Amino acid sequence: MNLYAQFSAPGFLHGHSEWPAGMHALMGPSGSGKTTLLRSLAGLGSTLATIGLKDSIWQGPSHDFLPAYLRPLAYVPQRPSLIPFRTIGQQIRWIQPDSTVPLVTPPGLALSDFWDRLPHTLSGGQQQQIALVRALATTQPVLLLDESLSQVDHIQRQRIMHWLFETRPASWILFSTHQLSEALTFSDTVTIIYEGKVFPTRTPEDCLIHPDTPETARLLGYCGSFALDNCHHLLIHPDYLLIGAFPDKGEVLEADVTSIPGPSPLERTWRAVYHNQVVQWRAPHAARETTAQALTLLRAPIVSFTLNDH
Amino acid sequence: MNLYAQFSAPGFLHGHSEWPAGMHALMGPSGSGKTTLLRSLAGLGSTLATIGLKDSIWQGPSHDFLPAYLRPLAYVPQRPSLIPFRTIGQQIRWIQPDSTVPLVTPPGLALSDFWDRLPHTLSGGQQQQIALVRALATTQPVLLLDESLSQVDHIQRQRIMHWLFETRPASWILFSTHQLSEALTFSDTVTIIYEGKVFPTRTPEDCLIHPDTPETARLLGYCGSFALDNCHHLLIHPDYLLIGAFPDKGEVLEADVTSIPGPSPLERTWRAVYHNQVVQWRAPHAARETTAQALTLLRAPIVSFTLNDH
Amino acid sequence: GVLAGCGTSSVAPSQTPVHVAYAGSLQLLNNNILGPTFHKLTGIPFQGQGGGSFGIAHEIAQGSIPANVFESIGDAPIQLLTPQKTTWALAIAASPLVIAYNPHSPFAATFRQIQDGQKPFSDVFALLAQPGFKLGRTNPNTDPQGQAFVMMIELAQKQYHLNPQIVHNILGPIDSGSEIYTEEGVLSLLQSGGLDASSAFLSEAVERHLDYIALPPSLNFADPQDAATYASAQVKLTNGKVITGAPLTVDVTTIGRPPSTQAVRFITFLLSKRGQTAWTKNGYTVFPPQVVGHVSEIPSPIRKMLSHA
Amino acid sequence: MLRRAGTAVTAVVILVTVIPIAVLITQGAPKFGQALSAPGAGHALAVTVESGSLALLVIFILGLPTAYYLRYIRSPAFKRFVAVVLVLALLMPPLVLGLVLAYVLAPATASGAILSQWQAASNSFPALTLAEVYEALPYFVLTAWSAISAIPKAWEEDAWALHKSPWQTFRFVLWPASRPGLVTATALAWARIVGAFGAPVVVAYHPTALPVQIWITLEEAGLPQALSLALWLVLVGLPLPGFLTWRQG
Amino acid sequence: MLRRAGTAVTAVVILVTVIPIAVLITQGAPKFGQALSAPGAGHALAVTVESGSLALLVIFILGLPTAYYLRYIRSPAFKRFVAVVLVLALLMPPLVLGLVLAYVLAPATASGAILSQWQAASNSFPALTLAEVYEALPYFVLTAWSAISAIPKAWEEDAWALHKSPWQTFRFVLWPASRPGLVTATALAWARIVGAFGAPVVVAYHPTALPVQIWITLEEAGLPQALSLALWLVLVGLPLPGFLTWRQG
Ligand SMILES: [Mg+2]
Ligand SMILES: [Mg+2]
Ligand SMILES: [Mg+2]
Repeated sequence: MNLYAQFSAPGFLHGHSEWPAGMHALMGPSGSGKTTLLRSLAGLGSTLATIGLKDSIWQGPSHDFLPAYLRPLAYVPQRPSLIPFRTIGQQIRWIQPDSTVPLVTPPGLALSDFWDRLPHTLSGGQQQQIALVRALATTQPVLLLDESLSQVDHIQRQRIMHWLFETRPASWILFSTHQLSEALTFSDTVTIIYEGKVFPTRTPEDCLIHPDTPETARLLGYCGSFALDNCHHLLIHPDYLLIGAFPDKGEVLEADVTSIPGPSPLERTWRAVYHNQVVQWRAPHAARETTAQALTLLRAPIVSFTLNDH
Repeated sequence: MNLYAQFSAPGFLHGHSEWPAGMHALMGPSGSGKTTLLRSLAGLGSTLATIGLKDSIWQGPSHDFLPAYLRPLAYVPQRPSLIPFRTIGQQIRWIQPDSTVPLVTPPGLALSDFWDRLPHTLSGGQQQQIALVRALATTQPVLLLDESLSQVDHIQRQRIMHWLFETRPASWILFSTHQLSEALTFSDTVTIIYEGKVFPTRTPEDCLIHPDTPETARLLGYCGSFALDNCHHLLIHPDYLLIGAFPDKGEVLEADVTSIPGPSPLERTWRAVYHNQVVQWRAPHAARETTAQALTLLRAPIVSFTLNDH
Repeated sequence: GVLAGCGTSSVAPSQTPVHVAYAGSLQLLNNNILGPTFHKLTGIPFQGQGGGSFGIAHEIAQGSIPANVFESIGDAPIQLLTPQKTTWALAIAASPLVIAYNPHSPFAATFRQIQDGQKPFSDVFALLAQPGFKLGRTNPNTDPQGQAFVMMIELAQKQYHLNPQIVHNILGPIDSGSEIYTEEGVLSLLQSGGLDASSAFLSEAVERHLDYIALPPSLNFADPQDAATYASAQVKLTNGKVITGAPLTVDVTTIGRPPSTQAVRFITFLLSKRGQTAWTKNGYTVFPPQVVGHVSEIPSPIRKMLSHA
Repeated sequence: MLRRAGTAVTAVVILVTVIPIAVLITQGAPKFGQALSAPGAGHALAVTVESGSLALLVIFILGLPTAYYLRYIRSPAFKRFVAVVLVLALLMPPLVLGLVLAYVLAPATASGAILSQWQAASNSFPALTLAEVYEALPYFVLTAWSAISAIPKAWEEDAWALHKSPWQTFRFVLWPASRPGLVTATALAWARIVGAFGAPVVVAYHPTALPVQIWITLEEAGLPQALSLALWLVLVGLPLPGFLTWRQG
Repeated sequence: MLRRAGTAVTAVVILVTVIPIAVLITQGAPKFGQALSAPGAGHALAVTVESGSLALLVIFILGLPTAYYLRYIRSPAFKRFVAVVLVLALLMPPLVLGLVLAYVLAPATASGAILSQWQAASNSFPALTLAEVYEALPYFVLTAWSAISAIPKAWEEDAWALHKSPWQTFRFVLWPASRPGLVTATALAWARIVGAFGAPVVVAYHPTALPVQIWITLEEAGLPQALSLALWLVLVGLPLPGFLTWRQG
């Protein structure tokens, strides 16, 4: 069995999720309930949910509440969480007192540079990386990361996520993120949360192919839709389309496609008009043609909702 | 004259920068000094720097230190900064007591939903947005934003940055970010900071065309280089290249180009080999061809340093 | 090791101590002379406890002080303990009332002249009545000395035919006012320079090495032979009670019925020659013990000594 | 386990603390009504309330700015110096404080001379108030300082960087944040003030405040009357700290 | 401007606080050496140190778990109840506390009877220690509670969510975070203990602790000797809170 959670009224969250051993992304807009979910799992939230791992039930209506410190997990909150008056070394050694066991640390982080420093002397991103190291030092099987690299620079962030994904320092890694590519690249499954609703956990591919609602579709990078008829809409994803007609590559849509450079020097904004319906997206600046009469869709889910521009 | 800052030893930062009225991005790896710079400007940092706005000198070796609260600015720090025991409404009304003056708020934020709530009931991203609103309510000409939307979801973050860039609610907006596209899209100039060195402020275009060091090149998205001779290297940017030979579009490089899907379902990883030198990058999944014998570079700065893979 | 050495001795470590409660002014005499001497003579450890006479009496009545012997100034506090704790008392000594003065006061020179006899004694009252003179006395409501001082001024006015107004000029309101201090506080203020003069017992003045003006027997409330003179003065307390003048005797009694043997031993020691000498050496006048209350109830060892005396 | 031990110890503390209060109430209740009609008692109550309020005011005027000021002191040496001075003042037993104040108020000294010009230096309302201030001030400053310095510096900086002056920041951020600590400090100070006995009994027997009056009553009328008056003292003292701690919940 | 006013007021507070200390030192110094050789004085000093240490230990044993336990109480009603009980205890003037304790310890009561079985209920070392505990406990608990409840709950939760037990969290996070507040609480409690006079003078005249001995000395030998002994008291009391506050800087 798996790590699972079942939320019901009157809590803010509702829905049910289950995560097999692996690395799992949580996605959702700000305030949708990602932190609430992770805190519940950690034993710091509502006592209403039913939560358990394999055969052991951590909490539930007819079960005692297993306190946070007895759950086999480590949780890195979203806000700064290092102990302000302890040096980095002291905090890590506290978690893992046996100094003969080498610490599991992600690449690109010279722990020795920080060892004797107090948290407030570190940058926000450095503090977040140390908080991750400290959580890893628990060697618990479940690792919960709440936007825990949000202030780390892009290159190092990629490096750490990649390392987590490859080496799997914990059997279950759940991380929340606002970066789509991170969620899809470094996860076995993705759980989408929207306004308290926890959507079923699926593989990244599955998520992309079957977006449940307009909101989840937006989260997944879909930039608009073309109505085929009243209840069939073709979702457009900028990363799965080619400018021009390439029937061997996918479905060709006769649309009027134009582009202009910008908004950033790296990008080009595209605009496709199909039966008076407009979809806009951005793509890298370089393009073979900047206008076309057709669009080739490599993967275009047909859904029952429209994804109009706001 | 402009907003300017001059840093010198023994402070951590060194260098000199000047920002005309406008919106300016600060970029740099975690711990490079972005927060230190912004705090110095805000009057919360070292007294060693020389800082001023137009004709008024805020601090300098032969000048009194103008305290933070006398500088015409609002600063939103990186960490949560809402007052924990005051409701959102109280905090905003404190900053702007005249309730007849409408508040300047970015789109997509229903302030009334939060008005009577305490900060801890909000998600991290919501708190960050409120902190921005609170800073805007000061109506000061200088607005300093330190990664202040790092926990806001991508869509809303784009929306707010776009709104800031279009409406310019403050004459000077300086923001630090780890997102390259954000830095280049929503800024008049970009200031790069690396290990305490403040590089000259330049337009985003300029920055892209003249990366100063391997590190700044990486920050700007360059993914590798091909050596032309001992001291001339061609920098490769994934957003400025086309797969195949298109002499009318740019410089054609005879390279062996291959690709594989991944690492995320949205992406494809490309690999180009030129004279035994390898460069790798990622691009959207869709591609007309997945292999080629040439690469067309739309813009390829020739620099004196190499950008090898780590 | 905390309790060791607390009044016990090598003679009889297990002996029950005698617990003597006494008026605060009897502190030094009891603690430093009577107690140690008694212990040396009898092997009975001595425990002393001081406080305001009435306060101590109330506490004894309440049972919160485990006293065997009570030494009071005047017999009024002892009346509070009859008949539950005792039915008799012995007046055994008296300490003359004096006027202690501050040698650094602006009035000190005049005091010194009166002390040396260069000026007549009666001048002291005019001095006390001077505007701006800071006199300290104790509360007549709670302290026999405070009562005696008021009556002393009244008696002096009559004896020296002073202006009747002088009583008010010296004392102000009898039972309240800014002249009144605690027994502990009044001499401290005098010593610290806060007062020009203060009422005191001769014993206190001797112990603290104070400069003082001795009063004639007719005013010092220490001579039983002048009891009739003292009785001609009265003081009305705040609660309406009227106190008639009487010698400020040290009255002693045992506490508890029947009294403990240690208590009886201690009283007999007080009446012994060594005891009497100690009193005299410390500024007290000793006289043949006068019985207050039921003579028949006095334990026989004590009664025997009375008949010898 | 830890929690159960905590519950047990807390129960013991509450029990231990309640016993004397309960005894005071049961013993003081019978003569509670008459206690105030005894000569001097009503006046003593008024004196305590008046001098106590004034003393608390003085303590606020002196202690609050000091406690806040000390928050901004960076020099550890100066902080240590102030801490040790306050601890010395704290350690001064009230009776000794009274004796020392007797020196300070003596006309021979400058302070005493100045005070004498205007009113009697000892046994006067100012002397009583002064004694109360001295008994309570170190308790107030130490507790308030400790509470105020625990408030994160960042809260203030965040407000300054929003163009708010130190005074505005004080009112909106620092003051409410320090209120719980100040409530405790005020409760301690008020308790020291209304219970002040050692110093007033030496330098301010008159005007007689309640604690001294209780002692006088004890000597005059015995324990039951004294306990009734003591109950009055506790009840008179309670509203201020009671209200403050109650509001805080 | 604000800062200058703060400096001025702080200077006044330091001056006001230093005056009595200076007076005590100058007046107490001349007979400082002899003061301890007076009969009873040395013993009183030992009694104060011994009973005071024991009282402080009891206060730690009772007060620390209580202060921490109260941090976890959610019910505002219970918190208010405890706060008001502690404030009532705080308001009990020491002399009244002594009288009430005398009543509790009287052999007629259950507690007194039990205590008497083993040792004299009043005028004994346990009675002295008990009186000291009663004088200091509410000061300690209120100050410690106030300091401990100001520590962010998140610090603990973060540690629990790193698989650290409440006890481990207490030792590594909560204890060091509460130390500054506990130092203040300990300083206040220690000051109350070594200066305890009102309660001991009623229930524990013997064995005589220093404050009572000072009073006895005052009656026996007068002000200079008493002040010398008082200086001893202050010096004996200083090391503990002095060391604690010094370390903290
Ligand atoms: Mg968020
Ligand atoms: Mg969140
Ligand atoms: Mg930073």
